Amino acid sequence: MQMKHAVIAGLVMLGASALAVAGPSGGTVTGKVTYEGTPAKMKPIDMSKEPSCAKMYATPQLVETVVTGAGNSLENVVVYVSAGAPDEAAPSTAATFTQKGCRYIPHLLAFQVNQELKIINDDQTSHNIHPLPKLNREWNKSQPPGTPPISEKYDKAEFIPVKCNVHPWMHGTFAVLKNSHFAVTADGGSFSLANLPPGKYTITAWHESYGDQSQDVTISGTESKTVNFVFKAKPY
Amino acid sequence: MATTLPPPKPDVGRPPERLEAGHNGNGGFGNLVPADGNLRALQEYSPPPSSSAIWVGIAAISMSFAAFTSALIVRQGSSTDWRHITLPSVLYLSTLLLILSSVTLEIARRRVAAFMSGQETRADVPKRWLYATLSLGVLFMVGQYLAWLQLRSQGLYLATNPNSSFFYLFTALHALHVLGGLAGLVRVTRKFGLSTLRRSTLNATSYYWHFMGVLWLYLFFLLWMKI
Amino acid sequence: MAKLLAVTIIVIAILSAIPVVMNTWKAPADISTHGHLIDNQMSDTMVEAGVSFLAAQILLAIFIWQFSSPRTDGKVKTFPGGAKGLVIAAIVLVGVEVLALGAFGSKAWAQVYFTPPGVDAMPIQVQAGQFAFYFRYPGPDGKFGPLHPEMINEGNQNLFGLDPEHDVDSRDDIVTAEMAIPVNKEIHLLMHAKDVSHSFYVPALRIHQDFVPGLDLSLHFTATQIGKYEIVCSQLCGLGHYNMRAYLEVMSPQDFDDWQKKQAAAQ
Amino acid sequence: MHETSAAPAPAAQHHGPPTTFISKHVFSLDHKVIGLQYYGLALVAVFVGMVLSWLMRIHLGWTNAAIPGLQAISPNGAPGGVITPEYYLQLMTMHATLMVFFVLTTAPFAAFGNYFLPIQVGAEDMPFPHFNMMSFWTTLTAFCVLISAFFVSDGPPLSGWTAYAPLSAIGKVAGPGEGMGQVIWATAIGIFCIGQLLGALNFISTVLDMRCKGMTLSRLPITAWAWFITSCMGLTAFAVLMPACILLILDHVAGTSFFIPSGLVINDQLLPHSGGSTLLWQHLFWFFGHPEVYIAIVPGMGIVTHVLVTNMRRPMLSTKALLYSMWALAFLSYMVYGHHMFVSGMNPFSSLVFSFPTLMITIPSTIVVLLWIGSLYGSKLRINSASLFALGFVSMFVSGGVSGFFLAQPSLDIMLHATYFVVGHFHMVMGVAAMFGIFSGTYFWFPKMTGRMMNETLGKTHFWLTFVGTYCIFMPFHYLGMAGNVRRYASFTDDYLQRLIPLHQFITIAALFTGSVQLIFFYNLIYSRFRGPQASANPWEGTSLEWIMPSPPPWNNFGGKDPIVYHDADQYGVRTSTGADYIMQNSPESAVVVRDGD
Repeated sequence: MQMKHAVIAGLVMLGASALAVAGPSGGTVTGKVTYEGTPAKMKPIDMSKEPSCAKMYATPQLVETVVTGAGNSLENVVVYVSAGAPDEAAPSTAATFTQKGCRYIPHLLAFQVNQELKIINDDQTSHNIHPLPKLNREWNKSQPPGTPPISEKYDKAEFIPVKCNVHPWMHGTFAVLKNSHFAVTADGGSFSLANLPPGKYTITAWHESYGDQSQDVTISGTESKTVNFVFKAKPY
Repeated sequence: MATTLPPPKPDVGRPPERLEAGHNGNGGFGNLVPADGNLRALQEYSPPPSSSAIWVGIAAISMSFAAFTSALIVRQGSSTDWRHITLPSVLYLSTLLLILSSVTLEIARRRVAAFMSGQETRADVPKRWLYATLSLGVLFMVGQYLAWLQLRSQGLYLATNPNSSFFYLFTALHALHVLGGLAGLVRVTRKFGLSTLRRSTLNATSYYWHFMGVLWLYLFFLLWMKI
Repeated sequence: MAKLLAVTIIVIAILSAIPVVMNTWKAPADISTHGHLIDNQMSDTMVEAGVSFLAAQILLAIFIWQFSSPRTDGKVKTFPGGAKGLVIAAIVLVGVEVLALGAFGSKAWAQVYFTPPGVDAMPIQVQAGQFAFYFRYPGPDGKFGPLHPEMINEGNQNLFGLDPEHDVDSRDDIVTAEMAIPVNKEIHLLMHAKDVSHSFYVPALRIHQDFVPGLDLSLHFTATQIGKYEIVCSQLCGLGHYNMRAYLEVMSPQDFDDWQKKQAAAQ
Repeated sequence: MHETSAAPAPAAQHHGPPTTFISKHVFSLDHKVIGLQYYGLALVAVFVGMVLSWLMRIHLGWTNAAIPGLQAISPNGAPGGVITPEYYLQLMTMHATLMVFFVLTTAPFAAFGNYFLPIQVGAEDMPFPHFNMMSFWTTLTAFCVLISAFFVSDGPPLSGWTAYAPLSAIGKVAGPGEGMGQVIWATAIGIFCIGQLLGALNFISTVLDMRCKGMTLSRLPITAWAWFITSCMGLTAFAVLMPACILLILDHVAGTSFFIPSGLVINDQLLPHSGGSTLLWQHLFWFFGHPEVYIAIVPGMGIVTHVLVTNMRRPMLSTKALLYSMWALAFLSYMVYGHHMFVSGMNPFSSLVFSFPTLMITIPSTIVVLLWIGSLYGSKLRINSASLFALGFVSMFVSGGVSGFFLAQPSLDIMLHATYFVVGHFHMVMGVAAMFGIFSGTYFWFPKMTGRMMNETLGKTHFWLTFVGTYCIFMPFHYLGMAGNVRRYASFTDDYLQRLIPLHQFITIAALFTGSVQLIFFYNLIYSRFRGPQASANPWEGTSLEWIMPSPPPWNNFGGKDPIVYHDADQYGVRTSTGADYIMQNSPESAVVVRDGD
């Protein structure tokens, strides 16, 4: 089994390099992430403690641990190639994580190992960024208003919960991934992973409350495959 | 209303022997002098003796252990996780050893005194008693170590539960202080050999050693009662 | 030089007293039923302390002024009555003063801490955590659901660690971030610390009590003025200490019921 | 009998004359050198502490101000030069720890005490010179360990010098610096305790056993008494703080739960501790903490009295009353520590029990103040830098003392607890007053310690600016407190605090000003050390034994022969055959007292 994987990986790598030369073609995996059952009711956030943020919203914001859309679609799900694709060097562009109105934008930020992570404070109040990794180095920094962006990197793939120590309701996630074949579902829950060289892949979908699911898919040529994920929603 | 000064009183102040202490060289409260009466050449300069220091030290140590005691009581009062643990039996033995060592030390002191006043002529008699005390002290330490092993074999470590925490803490700290006492005894024995032993040094060391015994009895009782 | 010192001391003493007398920087006005006791005690103490302060400084200044100039005669004088007079004065005057202060002060203290809450006092639980207060109302059933610390999850706003799935009592509990109370109604505040020591300090309410982790304390008070006030933490609790606060909304009973309904709906 | 048979021995000496540079200036057994070493340590510590307080004040006055160059020093603590909340708290913790332990404890007690206690009792040295040397080097180690906290990844602890558990006990989850930083802090303080215990041991036995012929207890100068009382307090207080630190360290590194109760949740994680007691730390800490306040101030009282008596040319109205008051303060300081915990969740009844002895403390304090003021009456006051600072001390002590009336009462503590009122109180009575004592002592004893006079003009300038400046800083603290301004806030976001910010800005400016004024003092120290005019043996015409020896004193103080004492140190305002108005303690002559002769 291991052997087989290794061989496949090797082949894929060859193919990948070949294709890279050939240009951006290859297979695509598209799909939709949905849930069944009744998800927990998203509670409103009372920001009265931080008036400078509270006054930015007419109606209270809701927590984002489970964000659903039309047709039982599920948002904020990372869909990525967990096996079959080679590790890739980080792109030069930075992934930006903004604190605005005492929320994290985006709530879930996916980026690659060793890719630069840029954290910006758009608020009038001082924030604290405290990611809680298990594998990577833990740090805990405050960012007063008007100070330069914080720049960090993670050198191991991991899903890292992020919190602000000053504002307990501020919670987000860093999805640190090994390769560039990933997508985060938005409204509608649909995703698409393009430019997959021919090969056998394991596609994994991860959700912060509902855990993860995996499916294998084999791509040959430039075909487009469809993979759907259905999570079980819990009322509490 | 003019007050007048008291007339100068040159002679009040120190007790006379303190005066000698100041002027008879290294011999505060009398040096150990061999029976032949010839004081060996002084090995080192050293300040006049301070007889109170040892009591000050003892006071400080007592204070610390009082603090630890209050910690123990408060901790037990506040806690929900206080389980009884049986003390390692070897402790009873080491306690006995420590008491014995105090006795031998007292005898050693008597012998030294006798030797100084010339009633005792053989220098090795007091020495023997000093060595006896030393070895008993060392044995006590071994006993403590065995006790730790015994506790560990029961799977009780420092952080296992509050009682074990306090047990290790108390025994360790007491052992640390006993080490100091042992060092003192070694020093006394050495100085005795060089016959530059000052009686105040001997007294201080033995008071400290007896205090170690008393302290251990107290801690032992405390642990036995609370744990 | 010495005369200048004398003058300086007196000027400083008087300047220091002015803001106190003028009450330039006021504490928030008292809105509690017991606060006036504390305020009176405060002003009594201020008078006694102020008098001793001014007296001592001015006396010091006068003597410096008077006895610093080099005098030709080699004589020094002794304060009339010598030390005995001063010592007795100190013991008697100050002794009486502090005893009086202590006695009266104890009354105010007793008012806050030695009286049990009334039977119809309204229970509210406050939980202090790094770095926010959260409040829990028992809801219609009047019962607080049990706490499960291991279930606390700030991400989905399960701030108290409630388990509505299994605990029926928890289902109607109302959790809020600001504290609303009806005016002129006694509140029985049950204090719970989530992580470290915090403090519940409401200057306007003349209420101040630390949260002790592992030890749930309680307070009771009655607010007499409708309005919005601040609850702040005064026990160093970490990096966000300065930002740890909540608002206290004192409402008319009617408004309070509406507020409670609104919150219940939002849960 | 055997002494007679003994060969004539050399005179008693604690240690031979220092031969090498090392044995003379570095690892010296000489109590005088050790005293100076302590003084140097205090100077370094006070300078660092002052700079830290500047940073704090700037942040409090102008929260979002970027401080140039600070980012280079602490990239995480001050991104873009703006101090973060945690960095503020870390600065605060280090400021307090440095000032309380390494300045207010070392300078007036360890530094001056080491230098002058053996001299004033007429001894050649302390009974245990090696302990004495160890005492300093242990303290220095503690200092280095503490400073090293700045250089660990998360920086120093942010839990304040009181290090309340569980914040200080649960490790890095509690916030930056609460991991390694807090362990370093506790270790440093533990080491410091050892150093001070060794010191106290020496001090006490010096007074008990080393007094020269004729130096009865009743003839001890008031400074010697002050240091003796202080060391008695230190002995008991530090002996309690050390166990507390040991327990705290164990909670950190060994996973025990002495101070950590069950069911604490941080970052949604349940902590693996159970059963500990939060209040235990507070009890242990404050049992040390309150006496520590008096450890800081009592030597100052002694020094100031010594300086005043010498410059008033008359004894105190009653040295005995003063002495008994100081003993009373020392004794009461152990019965009152609970007043730090009125609203900490103690049984409210015990708050009342603690409040009465606390109020009682005002009685001995008042006696002391009245004695100082009363003794001024009819004196022939000499104005110099030393006496100016001594008088400033009295004024400060009064100003800081009266706020004790408020804080002693639980009912008022409801309003004032943990507000700037408290900060103002202890900064005035313990911080500034003690500093004034140190300054006074420095100007007074500098000639003896260095053989050169300090520059009076600079000294007086230093006094005037400092005196006015400190009042400008610390008086407003009380107003802030009465307005309910909570302390230990990195910035003031609460609505009811907004109107107080201008006052904070005023304080900040005053602090920057007063702080920079201290440079005059530093300059004066260094300049006078090398360029100052030669000092005579007894420039101030004092009576105590330090003035009978040349300035600076030889390594063995009295040149190998103990002095003999005939008087107490209060023989001022007399007329002697030589027409002097004072009699040295070691002069056998008696004199007619001409106090109120008319």
